[in-house]
Amino acid sequence: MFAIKRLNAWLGLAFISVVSGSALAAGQPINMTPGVTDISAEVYDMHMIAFWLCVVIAIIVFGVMFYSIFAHRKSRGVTPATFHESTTIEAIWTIIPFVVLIALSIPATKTLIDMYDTSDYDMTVKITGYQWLWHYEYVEDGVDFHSKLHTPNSQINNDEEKGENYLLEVDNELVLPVGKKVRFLITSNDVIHAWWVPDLAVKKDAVPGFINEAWARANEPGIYRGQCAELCGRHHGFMPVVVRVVPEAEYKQWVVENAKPESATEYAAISE
Amino acid sequence: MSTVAAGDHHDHPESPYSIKRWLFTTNHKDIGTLYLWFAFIMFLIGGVMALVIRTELFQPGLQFVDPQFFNSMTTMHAIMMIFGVVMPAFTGLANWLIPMMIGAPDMALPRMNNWSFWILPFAFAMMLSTLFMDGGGPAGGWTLYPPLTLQTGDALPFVILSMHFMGLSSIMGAINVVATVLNMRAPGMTLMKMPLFVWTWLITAYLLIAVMPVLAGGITMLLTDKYFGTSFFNAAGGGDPVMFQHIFWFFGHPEVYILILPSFGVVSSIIPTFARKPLFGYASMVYATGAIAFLSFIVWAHHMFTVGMPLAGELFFMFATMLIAVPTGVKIFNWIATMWRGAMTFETPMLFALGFIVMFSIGGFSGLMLALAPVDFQYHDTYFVVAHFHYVLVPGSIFAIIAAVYYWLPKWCGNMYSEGLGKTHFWLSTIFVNLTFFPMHFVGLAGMPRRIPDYALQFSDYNMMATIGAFGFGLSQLLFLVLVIKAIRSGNKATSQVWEDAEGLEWTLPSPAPYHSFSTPPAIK
Amino acid sequence: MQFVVTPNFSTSWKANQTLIASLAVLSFGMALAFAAHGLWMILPFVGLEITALTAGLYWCCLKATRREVISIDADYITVAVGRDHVVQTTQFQTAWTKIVLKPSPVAAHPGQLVLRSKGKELEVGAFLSQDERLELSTSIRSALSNVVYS
Amino acid sequence: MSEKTSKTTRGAAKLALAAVFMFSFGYLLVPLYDVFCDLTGLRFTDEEAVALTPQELQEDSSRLVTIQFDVSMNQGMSWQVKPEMREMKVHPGRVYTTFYSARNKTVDEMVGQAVPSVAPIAANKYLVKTECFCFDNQTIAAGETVNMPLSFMLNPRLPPNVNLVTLSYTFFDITKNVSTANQLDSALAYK
Repeated sequence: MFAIKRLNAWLGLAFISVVSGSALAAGQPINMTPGVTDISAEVYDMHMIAFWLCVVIAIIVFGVMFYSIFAHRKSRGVTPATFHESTTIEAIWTIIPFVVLIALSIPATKTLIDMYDTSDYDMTVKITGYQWLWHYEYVEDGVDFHSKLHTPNSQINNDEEKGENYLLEVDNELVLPVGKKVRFLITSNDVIHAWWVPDLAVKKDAVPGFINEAWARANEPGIYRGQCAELCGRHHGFMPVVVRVVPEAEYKQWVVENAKPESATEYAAISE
Repeated sequence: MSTVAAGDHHDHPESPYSIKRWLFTTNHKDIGTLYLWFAFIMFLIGGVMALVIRTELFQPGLQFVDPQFFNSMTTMHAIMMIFGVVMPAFTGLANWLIPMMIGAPDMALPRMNNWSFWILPFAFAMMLSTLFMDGGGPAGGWTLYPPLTLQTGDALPFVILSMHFMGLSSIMGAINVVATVLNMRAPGMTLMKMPLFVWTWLITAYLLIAVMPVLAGGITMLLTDKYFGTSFFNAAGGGDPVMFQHIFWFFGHPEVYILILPSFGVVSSIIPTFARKPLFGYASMVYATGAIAFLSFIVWAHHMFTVGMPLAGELFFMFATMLIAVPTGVKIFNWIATMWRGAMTFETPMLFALGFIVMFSIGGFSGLMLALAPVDFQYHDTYFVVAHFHYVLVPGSIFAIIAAVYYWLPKWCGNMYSEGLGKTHFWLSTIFVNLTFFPMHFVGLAGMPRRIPDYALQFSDYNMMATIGAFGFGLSQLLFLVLVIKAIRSGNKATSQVWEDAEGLEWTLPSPAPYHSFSTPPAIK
Repeated sequence: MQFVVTPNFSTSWKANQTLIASLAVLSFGMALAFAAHGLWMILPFVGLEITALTAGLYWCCLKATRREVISIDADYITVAVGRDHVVQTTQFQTAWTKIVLKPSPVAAHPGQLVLRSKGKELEVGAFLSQDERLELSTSIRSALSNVVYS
Repeated sequence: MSEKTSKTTRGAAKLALAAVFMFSFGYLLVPLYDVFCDLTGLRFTDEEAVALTPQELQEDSSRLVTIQFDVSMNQGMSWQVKPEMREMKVHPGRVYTTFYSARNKTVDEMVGQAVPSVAPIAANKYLVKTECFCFDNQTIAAGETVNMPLSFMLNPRLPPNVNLVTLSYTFFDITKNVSTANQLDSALAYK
């Protein structure tokens, strides 16, 4: 009996160290990216506000609870009180959360309205999800291509050392000009997929027979990686999205190199 | 006209341990026991599936299973845990406790009670058998979104039929609870005097009856779309695949409250006992439960923020979802106010109830974050969501069920469990459950989608942690099994009161509780 | 001497009807809304379910209004069983009748309370709890012992 | 004993009756719903919802909205379809006509069904198609090219912040469904 008691005390300690330790142990990313668009920065800020709000509430609520656990335990010889309701205090802790929620929903509403505003765009890219790759079509610039996983099978099957961008690399990257408002039209050829690039804060479902809209304006050149975010079958985990944002001149050059002559360009994405 | 066995719930079992007793029993305690053991067995099977998932995710790269089988495991794990573990476990608790708590001799519809249990093993046998079929088991996620689900092979009709059976079973259980609570309360047991467990279950039963036909209709339409040429969810014929998601989540969101409301009832019973103080704000607890149930009907589309809804829709569902935090907060505050200035002791049920409050709140916090539609675009379908719903379901519902078992076990079997082992079980479970699910917040925020068998290298450390935690949590539950069996077979005899100062009619019965419980004081003139 | 034995019934059929109505309005409302979008297949399931709920609650109420009236006089013990009207009557000669509390074959299982006369048995108060059964048996026994035979 | 048996039979009959009743009630709900709709007029489709009053037909020549035409092929659909024009600038309240051309590249006759979708979602109910190849399925012989007309109008009530509307068609291959349906029809017609 004594041994079990001691064991339990140790387990309690271990719990605390595991929780605090696990957050610090690994040097890998543990938070959302602020991204490279104005919207993604707003989203990140809102995420952090919500997070810290939760932390503050947690400290207050659990603080009271743990104080109570410490101070009002029977082994200290306390006699229990008998109160069991108080309309005032119950009204207070109904109203305060309500007010906090309203405060939280105001910036959220503002950002959401911005996300839905696709007007004044500079260019359109139509994205079509396939099992299991993406097809991109630059509507105005007449470029279109498929983009699929470029990681070799030998890496996936552990026969070879995994590369730095394991599972997040594609054969043809989506090239976009920096600072331009790009409108995405998203649909699917077969099942539902979702096109997601965390750095652009864009995630939208690709639904067969329906067209969805989203937009992004990247502020910095760079390579931004994402993945399909809706279960779409066997290789759902193997259809990454890679976006390369380049200066406008470089983008124009890229279009010239990759545009197909008008006669060969079909507006329709032709399924293979 | 010799003997007349008038009450139909009065079949006398031939012998206490025959198989016939368990097959034909109409006694609420037997059926409660069957439900609880069934739930535990399913918990082990569903747990093994979770371990298959975690094993594959231990390291990046494909190591053990085929991606299709992996998807099948995620799908089945969810269905098993929801319909096979949490719901039957709560129905089992309802069977055991509701009659004892309201002073009824048995459930109102004892024969239906028997059917509603015995449907389950068949339903799950059918579900599991699909793993051996051509094309494998269902692999489109438990949400069954078309068109992906329609790519399932021969398994589809079997899966849908088995889900119909699960739904049928829970509807029958719910009708039984409603009938019992409404009609069989002892004199003086008014609605506002019922223990909160009974209240939460009554509301849960109401939700179940309201939404189960929606699921039934939805999955039947999937079936006709695949085999009978209808186009409910097929755009080519004028249908809309997104409508299935609306149907599914119209069922699915109330369903998640079905999975948590009875836990609120359990915790509301345990905290006052070990704080030696009456529950704070009984009435507001009842109203909060009602409010949560009501809100659960108008928030479903928050599961589908990325699907492409009109702006007004997104805003409506965002506000409605955030509102849920208010009644949920009221509940947490009430529990803490119950503890405040009490005289607390920390027996195992109390530890699990305290663990519930803290960790369920963590799940609630991430839920509040998920409610913010623009931010949800970043969270949706990532491990952040996985962390969120596991926090409310594992250290939420499952901890509450375990707490309930510890709390009422002495009443059920007449023996005390080993307190030391119980506490060990608590600490091991708590450590490992956090080790499993806390890192999932990190990988989710860092960009790891859910339902993938392989992942990029920056997610590897936390996945490894989660896998270790999952194995630890799974093994800790075997300790629970040992402990329960030990308590049933031996252990110190429990008094009828069991816990000092526990309130409720069930504690006035002897331990173990007699086969038919209670007084329905008759009108004898 | 008369005993009216009845099960406990905590609500009324009316209250049950209210609950059914509230669920029916909710469920049919939802199903109709879906049907308006062409997804009519939820409707039949709602119909089936509300029917089942009604049937279950109705049966419960029926069962709960059952009555057993045990009348004892110097010549006969009459047990009348029924709901609104008597469905079944059994008579025993008072002088030859005993009230017996039979123990259950299974531990912790309630026994049966029977009136036994010349090898005939009739169970009464099957829906009672063990405590009440005991109480009823004591009352009947004392009633029987107080009978003044003519 | 015989009394008991007849009682059991009657009980079983009652149960069977109840089951029949439940089933037929459930089954009847669907036609009953139709009656309900006819009586209350509550059922509406998208077309009816935006039925135009004569006043709305007034052209709003002060406003120009860009309409973008797009097309996708669903799984297994191997037609080559393209809109005549990628985009048009239109005045709300006026009917415009354009067409899509479709070529069946295969060696078999195929039946296709075009399904329209509009972005942004808010514009969906304001885009009125007066004539569209999506109203019916389209049969195209092997190797043939056909021009499919489309007449549409934007409802002048289109929210003022919408100045770009994308009309996207997805083509589905329904050859198989149609032939199955035809077979069924002819099989039934014989009887």
